[in-house]
Amino acid sequence: MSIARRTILALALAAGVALPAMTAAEAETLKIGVLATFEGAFTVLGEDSERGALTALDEFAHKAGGKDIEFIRGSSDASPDSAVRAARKLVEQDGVKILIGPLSGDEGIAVKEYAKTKPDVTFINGSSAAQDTTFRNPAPNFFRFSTDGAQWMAGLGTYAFKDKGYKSVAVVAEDYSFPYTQVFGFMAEFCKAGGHVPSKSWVPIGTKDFSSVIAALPDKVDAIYVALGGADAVNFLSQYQQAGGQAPLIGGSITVDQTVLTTKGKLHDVLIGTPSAGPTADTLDTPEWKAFVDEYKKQKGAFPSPSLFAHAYYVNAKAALLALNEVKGDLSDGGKAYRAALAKLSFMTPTGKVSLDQNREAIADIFLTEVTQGPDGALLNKLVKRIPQVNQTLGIDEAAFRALGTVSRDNPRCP
Amino acid sequence: MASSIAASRLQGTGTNALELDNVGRHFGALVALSGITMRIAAGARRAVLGSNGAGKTTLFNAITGDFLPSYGRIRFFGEDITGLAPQERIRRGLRRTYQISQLFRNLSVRDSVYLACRGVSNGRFSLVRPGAGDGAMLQAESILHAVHLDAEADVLVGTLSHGEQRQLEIALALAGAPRFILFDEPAAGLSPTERRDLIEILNALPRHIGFVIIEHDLDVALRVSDYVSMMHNGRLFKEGTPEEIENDAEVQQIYLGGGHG
Amino acid sequence: MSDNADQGRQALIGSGTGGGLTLRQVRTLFWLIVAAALAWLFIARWPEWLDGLLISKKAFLSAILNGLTLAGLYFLVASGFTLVFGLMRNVNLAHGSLYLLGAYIGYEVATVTGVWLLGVAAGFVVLAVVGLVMQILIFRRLEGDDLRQTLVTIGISIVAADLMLAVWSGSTYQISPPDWLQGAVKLPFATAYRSNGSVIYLTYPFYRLVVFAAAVAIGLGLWLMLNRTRIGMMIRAGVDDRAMLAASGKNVHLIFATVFAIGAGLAGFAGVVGGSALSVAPGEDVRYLLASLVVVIVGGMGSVTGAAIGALIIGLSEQIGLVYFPTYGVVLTFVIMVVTLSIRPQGLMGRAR
Amino acid sequence: MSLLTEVGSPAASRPHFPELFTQGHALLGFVLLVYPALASDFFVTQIGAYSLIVGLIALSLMVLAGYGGMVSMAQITIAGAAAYVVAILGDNNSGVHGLGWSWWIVVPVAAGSASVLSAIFGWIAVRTEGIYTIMITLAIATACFYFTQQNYALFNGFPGYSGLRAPTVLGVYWRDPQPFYYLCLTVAAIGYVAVLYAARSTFGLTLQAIRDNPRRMRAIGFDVTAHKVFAWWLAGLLAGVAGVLLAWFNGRVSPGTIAVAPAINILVVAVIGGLRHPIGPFVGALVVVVIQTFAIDIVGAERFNTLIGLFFLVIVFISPDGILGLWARYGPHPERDGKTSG
Repeated sequence: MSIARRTILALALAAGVALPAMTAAEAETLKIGVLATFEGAFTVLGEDSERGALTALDEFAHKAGGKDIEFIRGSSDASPDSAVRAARKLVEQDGVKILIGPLSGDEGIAVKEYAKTKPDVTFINGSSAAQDTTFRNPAPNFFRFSTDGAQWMAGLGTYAFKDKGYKSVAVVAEDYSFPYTQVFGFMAEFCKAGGHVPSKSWVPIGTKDFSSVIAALPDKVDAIYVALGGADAVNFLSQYQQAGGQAPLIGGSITVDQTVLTTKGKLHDVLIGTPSAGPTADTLDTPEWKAFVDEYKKQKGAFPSPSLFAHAYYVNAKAALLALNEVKGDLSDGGKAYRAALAKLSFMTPTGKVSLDQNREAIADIFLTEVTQGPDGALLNKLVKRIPQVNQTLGIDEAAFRALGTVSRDNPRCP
Repeated sequence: MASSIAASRLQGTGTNALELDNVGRHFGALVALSGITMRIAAGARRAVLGSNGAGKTTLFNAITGDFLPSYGRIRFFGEDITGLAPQERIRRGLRRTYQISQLFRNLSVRDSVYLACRGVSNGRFSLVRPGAGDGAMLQAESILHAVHLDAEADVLVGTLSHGEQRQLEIALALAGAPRFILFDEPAAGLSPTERRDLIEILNALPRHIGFVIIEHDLDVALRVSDYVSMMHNGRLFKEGTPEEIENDAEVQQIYLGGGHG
Repeated sequence: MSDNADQGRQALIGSGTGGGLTLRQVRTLFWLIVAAALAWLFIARWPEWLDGLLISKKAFLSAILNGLTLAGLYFLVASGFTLVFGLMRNVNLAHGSLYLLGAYIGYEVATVTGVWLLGVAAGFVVLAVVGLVMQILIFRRLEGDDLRQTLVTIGISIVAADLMLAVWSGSTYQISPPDWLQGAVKLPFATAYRSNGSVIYLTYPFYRLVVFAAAVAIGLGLWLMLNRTRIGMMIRAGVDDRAMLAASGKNVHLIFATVFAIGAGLAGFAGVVGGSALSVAPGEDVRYLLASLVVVIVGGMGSVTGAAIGALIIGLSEQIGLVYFPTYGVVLTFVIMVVTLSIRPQGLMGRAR
Repeated sequence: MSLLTEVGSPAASRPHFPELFTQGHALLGFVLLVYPALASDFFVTQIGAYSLIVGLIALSLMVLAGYGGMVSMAQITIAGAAAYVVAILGDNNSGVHGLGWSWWIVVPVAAGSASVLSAIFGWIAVRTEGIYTIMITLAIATACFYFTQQNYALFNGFPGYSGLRAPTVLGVYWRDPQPFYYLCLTVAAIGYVAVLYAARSTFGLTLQAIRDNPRRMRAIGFDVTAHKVFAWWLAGLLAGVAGVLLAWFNGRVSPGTIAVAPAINILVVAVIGGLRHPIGPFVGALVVVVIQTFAIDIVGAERFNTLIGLFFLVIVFISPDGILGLWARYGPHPERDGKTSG
């Protein structure tokens, strides 16, 4: 039958492609996989991530441990399934021994699970920031030199309660794990300080019309904590403004990042003065940060200021290269020595010192910021306070922190 | 279920095959059928004549249950079938053909007739392939022979000529054990030769099978029937033997004169 | 038994004449209840216990008003969809892409010229032309092959989404309506009383009221066009019986092209209007396609009145769901759809075939 | 609706099952059997096994669309349902459910639930006809996607379940590349042969006749609705079994598995391959999986969707019968048979 013959041809072709690709791995060039989101709505973020990783590579002049380093891209569409498929391709087809990525939280958990099945490959996080990637059931070969979503909130709850004097805050957040984590990080401090969160509105991702949600917010709160990203954040903020919302806002890390601040339209009034916290601050004026921004800007299509995705990929890529130098590019023992070097690694990033805890999770500085208008009229995050060396348990004793349980819609509570 | 059908068949012998009592149907304000009363004996062959829009096909649809009459009663071999579902009527031995062929374009002729035979028997549902010795398959072969389609058995229905499709229409109605068939313009679009063939097929049907035939071609209608009903504007207005109708002055004036187009 | 079933069917269609309430009476009763409820909302005090149930009068009224505006937007998108389907039996699964493209074009034109109304006009005109081109280049070639037409629209929507992502990236755009359309208006609904007894009235964004008014106006316009103009009559005849339209020797191609242009143009128009009320971002195409699907399935294929009713039901339930049971609010609209289907497969205003 | 037409092959009366025993099938079988010996692990699982799984899901669509004239967008949803059952009743490491039942209970329950769900979808969808079915099933698929995303009690919401593992039976871990490939191959072959056989069974003929003319089928005594719903049930069984394999393949299941894009993807696969013959979905799956995997090396991933969309458009435009149709038209074809070109 004709159809059968066609199939055979295709299969033979596929198998034929396989053979040369397998022998292509050479001794002199070391390939590192970079997995980010190059398809779908988050493509912009994926591209900025890649710029971050390339900035690190340029800094090392494309060499580490005496070998030429080459990045191979893997693409997901931000869904965990596609992230695992891309990771598999990089590891099993392209034969990378080191993989940097992925971009978003649930992808991170999925790739961590995959990492457990490939003990000889070293996985270094991209920008994904889910707590459980390293906190519960960690993979021994998964490293994260960037901080998680709860860490990013360090200091914000205390700041809102003590400095801003907010006693009662309502929460509006997207209904999935990353915002759960951010709300957790905020509330862990805020509730402990004595604050109350009488209402939490979990809205589905992709909600466009928030006005009903806004109208249903309780009148008697001092502020509203908003953990929304991208278009959802823009919609909420502009509709909050339209509805004449009076209560001040507190922002999640991606609610007031450059993707939202650079939106065309008038969000200035409602955003200025909004406190937030995260792993970077636009007005950080240390020489390390400035040097990093300059280097970053040399990349094709760079934003005026690196996004936190670019920052996270940069930090993780730099860690990967530093550890390679450490082991002189030798991965012949299945990467054992390399992973030992990574675990011990402690280095200066544009945002301060970073080192790992026993779960291979970063301990790094977090920046408390407030939205202001820059001299050119553009909105940016002004540094308010630097919270030094935040660990994954936010300074709480680990057993006590673990007792708080996994993040969810209802955890934590302090009505 | 099977036994009740058999019982109704037994009980039906000797009564009329089809009885219509004051059957009417209207669509909104449009009266399509009005007060039709009709008795057709088992094995009788009736032609229904009338111009387009006289309500002939509507009458068929009411009898087969394609839609329900607005009022009136229909009995089939003594059993009231007014509210029965179409397939229930089929199982009681009622069949019909369609004015515009309703066939399965992408099936072979044999498979089409096989399915029709299967549809009126028990075990309509089977995940097994029919073998050559299958009862329904054997019946299909003999029906194909009866409608002169043996040579075409393995051809796709969609590639049949118009005349062959009309023959297949009849074949589908012969499946199972038909007791009464409604033929809706079986000769439409046929060539003179094909018409002769059709008359032959219809006259060769077993005598216990009665039928009603709607036909514009008087030649066909009068040569296959033994009684004729005339319809006009949804009503019956004249009945008689073929000779009577052929010679009736009023009929000739209203209908044969210039009514049909 | 059969008679009962038949009568039941007739009552549903609306021509039942038997005892009990006639449809007209039911309708009058319905509007009386609505009017009474509205009057009560205008003047009455909101009893305390309702707060527990409905959060607050302000929240409840906002949900209703937002539901209406959203319904207006859905109607604009879905009316074109339903007309195209009714006439051509062609499910245009690229309809959402037309909405999104209209929004982007509206944004560009409004930004470059600085005139919002020009953006709106461009959204309509450009998309009407796009629709025309699609009809002539694609659908006319696949005439009579409904399924292939539908599959082609899937292909178009995939390519269009990707190309729009390439051009406009994943960023969020907001189209600013002109100042005279912005700001809030005070509506005569009392939401609270100050301690001195003075009344606090509900304020509502003026622009959203305009969106709703525009939807109503366009709905009326469509209705008039379909019922009072020659081409409208031909379209309706075509929706009812396509074969008859073809047989009557009318210029079927002209009618198809007109309907497609109007449908696509309305989607583009809705894109600009909606992009001004909310925002423009990738993914909106699928969202509005799904909304149109559900609206049209609930309302009935090919019926503009049905699209209006469907849009009202879906818009209101979406907003009420968002406020009162956010967790499963998104599922609510689909549940409504499935329930409608199981009771009336052809939709509320659709014709049984 | 030429896209949905099935070539009615002659001789239903032949007693055996002749179309299976052809040179082509023998050759295809041989190549598929020795393929793992020639290819790397990656090609064995990520291309080979994955294509077979996607092909199986698309096959369930082909049964509904090609034979039944019902184009469903909900097949990935049905497969996803089976995957969720595997996650809930079997083991997972998401800390929710994971009842840890043995595979020999989990697998039949998963496939069974999927087929029942499919029959329910079918029961809703068959109330409408033709082109409506696409819309209704798309809407149902979306509703299920949202529901799983929002529901934590049963579906663990947005993250879904991870850590699903294939069982170890007879000392073999069935997710290892070679065993998993042969497992998928066996299941796909059974599905393929079953569909090939059933197409010419009484039920298969009935389904095709209903596709061609439901009114006449009613008139010759068939219960059209029941047959259509049964077709949905059968297709659901195929998709359900594929869903179990998909769960083991990915090791996880989440709302993203059953989102709108994957739903459309299955339709794209089936149409690109061709809906006329049960081999079509597998051909389509292989082509799409290969393109999907290697697009990033060739054109860069950014415009991957444009590539696949254009490919789809071209296929729909020039060959309504997909790649199979192209082959029938342009491939070497000595035994070409005039009758089948209708």
